[in-house]
Amino acid sequence: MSMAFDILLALGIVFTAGTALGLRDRIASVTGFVITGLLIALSFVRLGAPDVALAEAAIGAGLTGALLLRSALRLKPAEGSKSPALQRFLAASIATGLSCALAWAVYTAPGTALYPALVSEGLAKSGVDNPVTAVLLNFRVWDTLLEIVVLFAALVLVRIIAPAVPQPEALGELMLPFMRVIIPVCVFLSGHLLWQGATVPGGAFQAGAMLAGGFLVLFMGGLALPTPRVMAFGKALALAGLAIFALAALATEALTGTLLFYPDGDEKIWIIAIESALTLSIAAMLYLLFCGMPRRPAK
Amino acid sequence: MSAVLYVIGLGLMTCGVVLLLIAALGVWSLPSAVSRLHALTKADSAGLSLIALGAACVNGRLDALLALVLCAVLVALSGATMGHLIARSHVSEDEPE
Amino acid sequence: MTPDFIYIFAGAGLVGLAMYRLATRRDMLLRVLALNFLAIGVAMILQASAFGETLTDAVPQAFVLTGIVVLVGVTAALLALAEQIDGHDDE
Amino acid sequence: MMSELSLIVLLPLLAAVGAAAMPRSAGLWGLGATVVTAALAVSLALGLMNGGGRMVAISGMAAPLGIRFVADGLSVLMVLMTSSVSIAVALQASSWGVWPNRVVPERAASLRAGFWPLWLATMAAMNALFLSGDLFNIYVAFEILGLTAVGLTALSGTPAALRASFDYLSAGLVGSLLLLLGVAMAYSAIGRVDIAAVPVLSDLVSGRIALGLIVAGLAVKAALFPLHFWMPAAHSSATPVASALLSALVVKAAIYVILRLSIESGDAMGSLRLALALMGTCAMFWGAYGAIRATRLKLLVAHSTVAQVGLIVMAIAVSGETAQHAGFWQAAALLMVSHALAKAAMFIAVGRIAEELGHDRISGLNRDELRPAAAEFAFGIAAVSLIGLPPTAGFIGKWMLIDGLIERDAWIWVALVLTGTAMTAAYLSRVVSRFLRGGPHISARAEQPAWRIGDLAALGLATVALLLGLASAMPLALLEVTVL
Repeated sequence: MSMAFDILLALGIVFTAGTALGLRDRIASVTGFVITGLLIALSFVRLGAPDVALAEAAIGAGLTGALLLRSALRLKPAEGSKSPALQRFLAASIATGLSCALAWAVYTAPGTALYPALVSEGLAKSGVDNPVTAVLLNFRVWDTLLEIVVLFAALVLVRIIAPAVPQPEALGELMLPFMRVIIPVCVFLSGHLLWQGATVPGGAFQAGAMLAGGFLVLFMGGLALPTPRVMAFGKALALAGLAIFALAALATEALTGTLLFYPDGDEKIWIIAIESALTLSIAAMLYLLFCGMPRRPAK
Repeated sequence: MSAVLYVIGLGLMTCGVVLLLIAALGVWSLPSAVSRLHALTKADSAGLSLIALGAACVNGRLDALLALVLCAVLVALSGATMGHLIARSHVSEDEPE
Repeated sequence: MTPDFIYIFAGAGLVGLAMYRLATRRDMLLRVLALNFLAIGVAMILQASAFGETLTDAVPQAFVLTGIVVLVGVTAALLALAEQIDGHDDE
Repeated sequence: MMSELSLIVLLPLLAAVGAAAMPRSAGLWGLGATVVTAALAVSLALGLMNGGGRMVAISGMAAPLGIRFVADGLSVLMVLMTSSVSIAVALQASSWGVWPNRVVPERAASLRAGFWPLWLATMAAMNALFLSGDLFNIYVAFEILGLTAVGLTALSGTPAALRASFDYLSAGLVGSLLLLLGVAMAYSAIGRVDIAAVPVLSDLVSGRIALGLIVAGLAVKAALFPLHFWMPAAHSSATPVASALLSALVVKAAIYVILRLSIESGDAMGSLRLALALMGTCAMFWGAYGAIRATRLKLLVAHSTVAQVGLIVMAIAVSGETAQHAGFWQAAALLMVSHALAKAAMFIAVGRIAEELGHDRISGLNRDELRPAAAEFAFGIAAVSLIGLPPTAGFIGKWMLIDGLIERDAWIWVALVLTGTAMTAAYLSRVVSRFLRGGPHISARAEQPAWRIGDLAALGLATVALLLGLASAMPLALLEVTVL
């Protein structure tokens, strides 16, 4: 019975993706993208990866959708005429050929599972019970450090290009009571997600994305407008996360002799400390990526 | 006891799904934007709360119940507010200047 | 047929759709959208190939999570560039 | 206590955060971090010469699951190449003002505030990439490089630069996703993604598909022939300092990974090698054709990068370890280093010439009322090194390449390498001949352009490229060092 659900979900994903890419109206295609993102998050749950489903829903569908919507309203629709029929037919046949070859290649790959044994063996002394958090923040924490550098590089790039700051128009008087309920719940849930990341699905990225969502609601409601003070605070918070992570890495090498090898016994303290710093800095980075970093901040 | 709870849960969830179907039909067929919003907000608040309550009954554990109730309340709240905001932007557009 | 094969085909379908749209449309927003679909299609393939009856392998989950966070950074940069390019056109 | 391996990546990273936090003193952060990183690179190389290759497991995790720093001869030579080019570029970039309290024109201040965080993050990412022994880690380092390189291109802010950066970022993203797809295929084929598993990977069919996808992604990022469409526009519209970094260093990261995969996979990748060799050859001809037709100096140098990338990738593809002959991949590594030094010197020199003349049209190069400046002299030496005339390191690289090919009596490839060299000489002599304007008609009152830091940087790099040929025993000895 569950296979019928999977087939239906897979067809739904491909169908909404096709419509999202095919529509002329930009807002509709961005909405199609968000819906596909949420369906893909559901498929990750079916594939037994709840952490990734949380991240895909919060970041992949939520924040990327907000970014796309902001730009869809401001970009001029290109007067792109339909490309010639022959080119479209050629592109379609090559694309279907490649994707079928890809599906066949992955389908026939032997797929020997090597990592689960290693992860479960190292899980005991990794300080956390959730294997994904153990991999992200202990076994392969070097990847996570470089990933935060990617967000830092994106931030510096957006600061150089300095696109115009989005101006939220007044949303009426209902926003204030709505924010009064949503913002505290959002902060509470983000902290809960961060803390439970050690044992059950959750963690720094999902919590950071939820906090960034809260900041965006404040921004829409007109409370967190990018004034110079807010931007300075946001930039300091964003840079502090990466600085703390790099200094913690050097500190672990000073204490234990190998880079990012947490001193025995208090791995959990190190991981929770790094994760909370990351949550705040990821939230600030995603807020700044949404609002752009103006050289001449909005009055 | 848990069998009765299970049946009630299933019943609630089917009602919720039926309500969602009707709302989807409404969104598809109703002409103007505001009337479509009417259908949408019903789906959000009523349909989803029924499904959440049904799932809570089927599941039976207390912490799952709390999480599902919180989820239903949040979706209902944001659904109503978004419906209001979209209606506000449509009304200001359609008003003859 | 365990669920992972179904989602491998869905992921490959997304990759195909994205490549088709990248090849045929020059509008910047749609190219960013197609790149996002391409990335999330690859993420689905990676996640589906990590599916196991008993437990899903944790390491590819970390890979996909890193890929999603990297993707939002690159998308924000692409959109900032697109807005600045459009902004210059009318000056 | 603190091994150079982790410091050489984390120090530029912390300096990048510092430079982003304090834009006014970004110059100080940048110069300090560049010098310290160069010192660390030299001490790492010396440690390697007498101590042998080193392998450090990060966060104490064993091979397949954990990531390892693999510091063998090739990666340390690449780190040395990066730090030597970075010193020259830091000198040139310090012309935008270093001391925080000195008032600097608004444009130079914004260039300085933008350049240093990007450049330090690029240096950290390149060092992390060269030293990393894990394919997914290399993918994340490539994402950083993609973003910072686009930042460097968009630094000049002109509409052409912005459009070129958008195409560069989307092409870079497609390349990275092909790389990620290759990593996903490698995972589904053998369940592990570290570079040590490449020999196992190259025996399986799906393993070969994975390697093919990875090399395809790298070809996009290295601007190899059919996939190079985004590169000339990006490299010619960026500021001279930025295009020096883009052409000399950022492109090298992708070529390094292709070289690493070719060494690890031995001769199992026959068909892929042939495809790479053909793409390299077409790149040589296409780049030379573009360079000969170029009207602007920057476009000529950018097209010459396409040609040189083609030559190096062809050298890598042809020089793999075949069963009966030991591989002569050292020639390709030496060609990479000499191209990096010469191309960076050339782009800095072009920047200086454009400053002096006010334009960079090739036709208007030989104006009468200007004596040849030091920058043109540096351009000449860099051209000699790029063509590969003795005694430059380029000559040693090409000599080893042709010697190995003759030993394997692959005469077609010898002919192709020689024609490539001839074409390089053709399009570079177009420019150098205009510099040597000949004595009599320079007017009496022609004044000598003043010396700038940029001339020093360009001359320094060009002479290092020249002297590296004479002292080529050192890099070759370094290349022999492998991890035991």
